[in-house]
Amino acid sequence: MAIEMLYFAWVREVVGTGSERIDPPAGIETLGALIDWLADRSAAHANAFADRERLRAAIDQSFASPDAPIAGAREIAIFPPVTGG
Amino acid sequence: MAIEMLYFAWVREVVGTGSERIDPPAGIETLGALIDWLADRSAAHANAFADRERLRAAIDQSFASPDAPIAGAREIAIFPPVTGG
Amino acid sequence: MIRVLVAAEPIDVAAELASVEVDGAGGIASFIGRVRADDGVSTLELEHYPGMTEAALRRVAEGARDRWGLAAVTIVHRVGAILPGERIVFVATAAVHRRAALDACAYCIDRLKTDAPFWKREVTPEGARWVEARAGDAARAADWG
Amino acid sequence: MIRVLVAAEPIDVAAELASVEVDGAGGIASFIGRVRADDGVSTLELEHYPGMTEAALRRVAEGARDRWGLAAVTIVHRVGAILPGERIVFVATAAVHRRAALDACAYCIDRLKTDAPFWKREVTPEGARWVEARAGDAARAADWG
Repeated sequence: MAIEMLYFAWVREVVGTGSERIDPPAGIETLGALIDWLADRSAAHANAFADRERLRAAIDQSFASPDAPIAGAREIAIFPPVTGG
Repeated sequence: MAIEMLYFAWVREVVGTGSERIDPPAGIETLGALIDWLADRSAAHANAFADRERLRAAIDQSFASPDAPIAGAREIAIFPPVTGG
Repeated sequence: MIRVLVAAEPIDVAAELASVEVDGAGGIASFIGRVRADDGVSTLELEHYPGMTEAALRRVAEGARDRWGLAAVTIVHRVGAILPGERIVFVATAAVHRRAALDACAYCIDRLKTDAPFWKREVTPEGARWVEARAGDAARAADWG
Repeated sequence: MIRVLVAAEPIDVAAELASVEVDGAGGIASFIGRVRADDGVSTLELEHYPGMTEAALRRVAEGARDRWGLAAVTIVHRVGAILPGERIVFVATAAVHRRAALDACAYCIDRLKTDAPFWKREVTPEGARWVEARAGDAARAADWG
């Protein structure tokens, strides 16, 4: 199950890329578990995801919480709390 | 003591003039008494001032109630409730 | 910075908005009241009390500036004959933050409806009539204390 | 009538205001958020999430239209590099009566601050920093229920 990951703002800067294609193993079922799995991929990912309180996420362009299931997701974005307006 | 009377909107139309100079006798001490005195001047005045609930007034360009004293007033306006904005 | 204008000419909202976009203004709220084009009114005539009108509008603007610490307030009100689709009144308030600008804008339009001596007369195909004051307007103005 | 625009170009408020001045609109409220010129920020950079942003703004506009029975809603948000004094966001709401327009305008700006995926980065003489979200914004958005 390939997922397009998107990163925005300082999360993008710390991860070092704005997007990447991933294929998590079957045991990864929630957004929170996916972030744990991503944090193990590189020091940059680990740094970006170190403080979960500072992260927000969207699954297929809808805001989602850490316990949200990722089954069927095509696009998942991780970013800081929004600051528009 | 000469006073410049001003009339606006339908009060002006019913009185038949937008302004007139008056010199009320000394016994006329409040706005309410002045309107009573004016109502005796002509049928047009009586018509315009028939329903006091529909009238508002200003003494020297500040809103005033019927019991307001008119001593020293130079300009008194009588008009319907305002409808701007 | 306070600007109050009573004018027979159409209201230029772009110019009026630009005039409140001063340095410290992060948030600008504005309100336009206009003659609706779906109301059967062919002309709206606005009469006012010259001198008292301008003073009343200035008091409303100064009251808003002092209460919300505004960077700028502009109130423009038309008088004379106004056509459907045209603007009757324009209020703009500028503040450091949005909430002050939004609240102050609502305050200004509520207060000027009861505090400023204007009178509306609607001309329709059936004739002309003076607009009656609405009790709700006095209540809204009183809500601001 | 709903209009949502995310654009790198400056916001033309006169044109945007004209677009909500539809027949039934007696009251039009608007809000402009801008980069203050007194803040030491030389450039404000706005990043966003293309696709999700437009959908989020549209949901905010539709929510306001349905709740207040609006005649028109326009939301325009800039992205990219924005200079001091320039406008970041513009909201306009048109309704038959003023209260609906004013309340809906406040709703739109409060909600878009929490619901739309934008991120601000301030460039100052001392360097650049990502703007932190304010807890008050979430509270204000939640107040609307």
